[in-house]
Amino acid sequence: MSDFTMPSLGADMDSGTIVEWLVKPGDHVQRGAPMAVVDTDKAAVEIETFQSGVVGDLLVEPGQRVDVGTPLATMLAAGEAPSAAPVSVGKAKRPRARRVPPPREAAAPVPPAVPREAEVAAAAPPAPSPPLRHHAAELGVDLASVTGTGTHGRITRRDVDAAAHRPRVSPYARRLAEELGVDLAAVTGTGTSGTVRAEDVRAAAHARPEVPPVSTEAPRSDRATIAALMSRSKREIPHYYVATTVDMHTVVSWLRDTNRDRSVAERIVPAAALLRAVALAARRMPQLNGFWVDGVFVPGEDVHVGVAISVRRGALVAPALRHAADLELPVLMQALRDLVGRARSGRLTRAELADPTLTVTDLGDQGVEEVFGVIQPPQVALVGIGRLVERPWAVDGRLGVRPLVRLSQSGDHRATDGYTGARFLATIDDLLQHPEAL
Amino acid sequence: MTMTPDQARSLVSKQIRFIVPDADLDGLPPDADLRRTLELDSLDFLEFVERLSKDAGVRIDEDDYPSLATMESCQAFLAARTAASD
Amino acid sequence: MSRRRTSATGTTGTGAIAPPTQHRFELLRQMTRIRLFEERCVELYSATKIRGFLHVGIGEEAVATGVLTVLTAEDSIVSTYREHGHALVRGLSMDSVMAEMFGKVTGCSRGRGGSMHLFDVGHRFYGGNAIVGGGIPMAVGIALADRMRHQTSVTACFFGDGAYAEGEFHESANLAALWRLPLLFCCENNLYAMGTAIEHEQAETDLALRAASYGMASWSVDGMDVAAVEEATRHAVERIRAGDGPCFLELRTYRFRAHSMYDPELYRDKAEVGHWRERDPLELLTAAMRADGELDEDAFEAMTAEARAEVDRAVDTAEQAPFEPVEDLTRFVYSEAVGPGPTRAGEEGAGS
Amino acid sequence: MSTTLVETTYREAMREAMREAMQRDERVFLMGEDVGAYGGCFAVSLGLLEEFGPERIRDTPLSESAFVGAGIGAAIAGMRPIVEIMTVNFSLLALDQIINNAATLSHMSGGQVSVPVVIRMTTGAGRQLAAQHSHSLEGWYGHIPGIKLLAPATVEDARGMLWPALQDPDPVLIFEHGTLYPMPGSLAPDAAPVDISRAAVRRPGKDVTLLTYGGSLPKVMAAAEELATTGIEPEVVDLRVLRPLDDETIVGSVRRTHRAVIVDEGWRTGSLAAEITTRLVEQCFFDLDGPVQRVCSAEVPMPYAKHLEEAALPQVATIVAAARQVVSG
Repeated sequence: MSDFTMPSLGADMDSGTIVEWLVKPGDHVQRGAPMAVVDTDKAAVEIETFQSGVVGDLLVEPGQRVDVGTPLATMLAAGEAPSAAPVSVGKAKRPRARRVPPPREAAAPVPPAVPREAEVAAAAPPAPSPPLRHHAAELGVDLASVTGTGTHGRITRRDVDAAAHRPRVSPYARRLAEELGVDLAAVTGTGTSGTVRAEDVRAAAHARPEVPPVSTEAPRSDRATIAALMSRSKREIPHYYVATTVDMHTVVSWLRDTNRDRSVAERIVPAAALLRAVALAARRMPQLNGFWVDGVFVPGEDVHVGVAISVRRGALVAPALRHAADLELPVLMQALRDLVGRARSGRLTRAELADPTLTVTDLGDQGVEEVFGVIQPPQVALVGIGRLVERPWAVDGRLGVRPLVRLSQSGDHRATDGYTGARFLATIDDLLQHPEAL
Repeated sequence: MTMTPDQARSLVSKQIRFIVPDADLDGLPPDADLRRTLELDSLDFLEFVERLSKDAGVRIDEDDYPSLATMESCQAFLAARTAASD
Repeated sequence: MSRRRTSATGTTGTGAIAPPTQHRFELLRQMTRIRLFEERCVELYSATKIRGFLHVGIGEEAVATGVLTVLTAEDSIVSTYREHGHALVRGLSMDSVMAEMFGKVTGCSRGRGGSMHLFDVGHRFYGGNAIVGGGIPMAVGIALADRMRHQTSVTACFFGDGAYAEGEFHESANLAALWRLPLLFCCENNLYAMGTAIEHEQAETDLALRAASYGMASWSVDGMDVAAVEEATRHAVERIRAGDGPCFLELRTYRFRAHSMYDPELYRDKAEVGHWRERDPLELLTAAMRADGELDEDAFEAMTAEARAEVDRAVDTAEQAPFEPVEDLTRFVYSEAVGPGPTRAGEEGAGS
Repeated sequence: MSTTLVETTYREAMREAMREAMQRDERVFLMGEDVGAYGGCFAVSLGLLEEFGPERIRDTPLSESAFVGAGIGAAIAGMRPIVEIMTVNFSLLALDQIINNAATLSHMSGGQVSVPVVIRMTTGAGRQLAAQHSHSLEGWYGHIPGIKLLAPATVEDARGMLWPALQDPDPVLIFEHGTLYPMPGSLAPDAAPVDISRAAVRRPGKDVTLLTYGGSLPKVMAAAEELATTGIEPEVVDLRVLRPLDDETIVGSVRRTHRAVIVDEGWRTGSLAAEITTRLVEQCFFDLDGPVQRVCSAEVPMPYAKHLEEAALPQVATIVAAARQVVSG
């Protein structure tokens, strides 16, 4: 015995209604014979059997809606006895016109309950008082854009004032403010309707108060903590070292030219150009820009270059120059001066201390020609920069005197290998040969 | 108005003390290299130049940096540069 | 019972010389494979195994079989959405066509085309096409390429009486005739453009007559008699290979089932369907072979059983076959294989 | 090998490109309305019929759907056709073949069928041809995966883009702005093929990025010169490839200048300019120092009268104003 089921007559049909049976229990049917008329939402269609045999019990009544696949009747092989209780048989007479039966009268829509007077009042916040509207107008605040913090959502005077002083800031200006540590609330925008733009932030960054702020209790890395960190690094990190000499002639002469028409405050030092090159190279080689955590390399979410800064009294700190790969050279220079200034005065932000994705230690000013630094765990790379020195150097086959600098890179051999380090230094060297693009 | 050596000395000392508050300037030999003895890195030195040029009201180009190596040379430089503007 | 060669519409030629028995048996086998394959598809669709649109050509088997048995491996085919018969006779495996309808990656179009877009470039089967008449201009282009490279290949394109009203058909007929291209227009006139009877969609319903006005040889053929279809096709293909330009065949046929799986057939009555069922192409051929004493009943039964088994195997393999990994979604938006389309056997890509 | 440059025009550069392609590859042939005896509606194919004969320079009946479909079919069967649709305005009659066949077959056939056809069409307004002959529909076509779009705006690109486009295994549409044909330029006699995947910085700058393509490039360059005299250094980026867009160059430039103006002759709604603005917001939002400006055609059927057409189209003045607005605003 097998089932005759509700067929699917279209991709969008998931149920159907038996309008009328065209067979009755005991009928012999051939494969392809029409069994019943089924109404889907669009039309009434005859459905056929895919097996020959004898109709057993009709399991579904005319008018009953069932899902696709639901057994509608049982089919017996020839000779099997139908079960005792046959379902009532549909109209025997074949309908003359196969028109679609009129849809059942849809239930009259129930009118929504009329909300009582009080409920209506509670829904909308009370209208702002005339004096408040006047105050808002004075400050050029559009009350419709203000959400009230008073009872029932009433707009208060404080809400209006807050809305008046909500600064409109361009996205780039907002990011720059974060990097340069500028408090936006204190910045007056020069853009249309007071919008704060990048130049406003830069101006604010320059007009920093003359008096050095009193050093607050920022986390200072004293000798003990440094010792623990360094020994952990040496213990856990299998260091490899690579180094190269970079001809700084192009950078130095380019800097000299651009600095000539820059105010002293905006002059750019070679160290900044080196940092910029390291940042751009790190962006191109993400495998050096991240952390080794629990045996796996985790790439940094962006390039934050840790700058090793000797703070007075022998302490060392390496805060991050955040998003260094996005900072053009002049902006990076300002960010660097600001970072070093705040590092020396202990006003570093938490993010700057926690987030460097690789570190640069520049001992050039300390007169050392080459330095192979110790990687700051959990980072996987550290770049060492030596002193800028004039040296004899072959240029297109001829001997000349060139400003040179020794670059080194210490790498965590678990994360990368010397080959990567070499490519990294080569990339930095190449970037430094096109200073205008830094 | 040409700057006297004393005026120059106090001016230079003021700028240095701003960058290295605990610098021992009195005991500082006049020909000592300021950058090495006071551990001024390139950024410190840039700030020193910026303040000096603002305070003394004189233009200092990158090519002038060598003449600011020692206290002595600073005094000579400032005297010469302010004399020029008499 | 005398062999009734003449069809209801009086087609060409005198009595066709009876093809050799073995060949007629092969025609019967192909039509049986199509019939059983498509009947199973209807069941699978009702059981929601096949989705989307499904257009079966039950009743039109003689057209696909009669035309494609004449074409060679070097010829090309462009079909339409009612294409299972064309694909199977052309040589696409039942497994690959069924898998395609199950949306599996082993389908002949990696499960991306479904019933209406079967592709097999190895067999020069350049797809179904769900746009009525959409494939016809492309067929013109394939024929143009063959003519420009002095090939004797023929391109056959299938379309219905509905497509005959599309601008694309008229533009293509004129262009093919103008440039004397090796193109065989096969119009499967099953009297209905979905739900519109031909007299409600064509001012002049004699499609062959109108096709002749484009300056190409055109005939109408009894599309239910596979022998007649084969003979007309052979005649047309000879002219085309001889360089006489395109030919047009109006294959008068009829589909016994609805246009697609969701068609209450309000537009025609049962009596008409009953009348055409009396000229079922499979039964016409078996009757003719029996009349000529050429039908080995045991062989016929074995062949039918084998065809049914072939369908069962196709369904089983399709059931187990994997779906295409989602990661491959954007593959082939642009070609991965560099280089020209299929080169003729032995002919290296011309030019640098 | 003489390195002296040859004085030529955009039109002659494209003709030379077709000549060279047909000499180098016998699979290449040209098909379209009046490309043969008439010498091409814009005289681009002048003389080719005499040189290559009617088999390879094929005049077609006015049946865009049929001959574009034929081009697609011939490409499938191994040829490398160049189909010329007289103007983008008539390409609407062939959209079904371009979208449902050319762009779709490779993917829908599971990678079996590739369609190496090149379809060229003249585009754009500015010659008082009124609404039905002045459309800029690059934005429509740029919406369709499966085809590539090129907009040669210089003589060099007109000469160098066709050969790589013919080598591409997928359909490539080339839009030639009608006003560019007479544009003079100098080329090496054996000009090499050019890249067809990157945008080009036509004028480096730092204060604002002016993004444009095709026929608008000359106006944008003029606007850049004018801005430079007022101390604003604009960077001009010529898109060259409208699909796939060269995000790297576009975003890279705006990252440096922090301001963008997009000049697009299409109607603003759903235009290429709209798509590029969205990509800038998605990829360099935190570099934007002001809202992106778009200079597009007025949303009107292009009028015939000159003064009205000029008012409807992007002009040097409106480009300069937009740039100034985003820099100072």
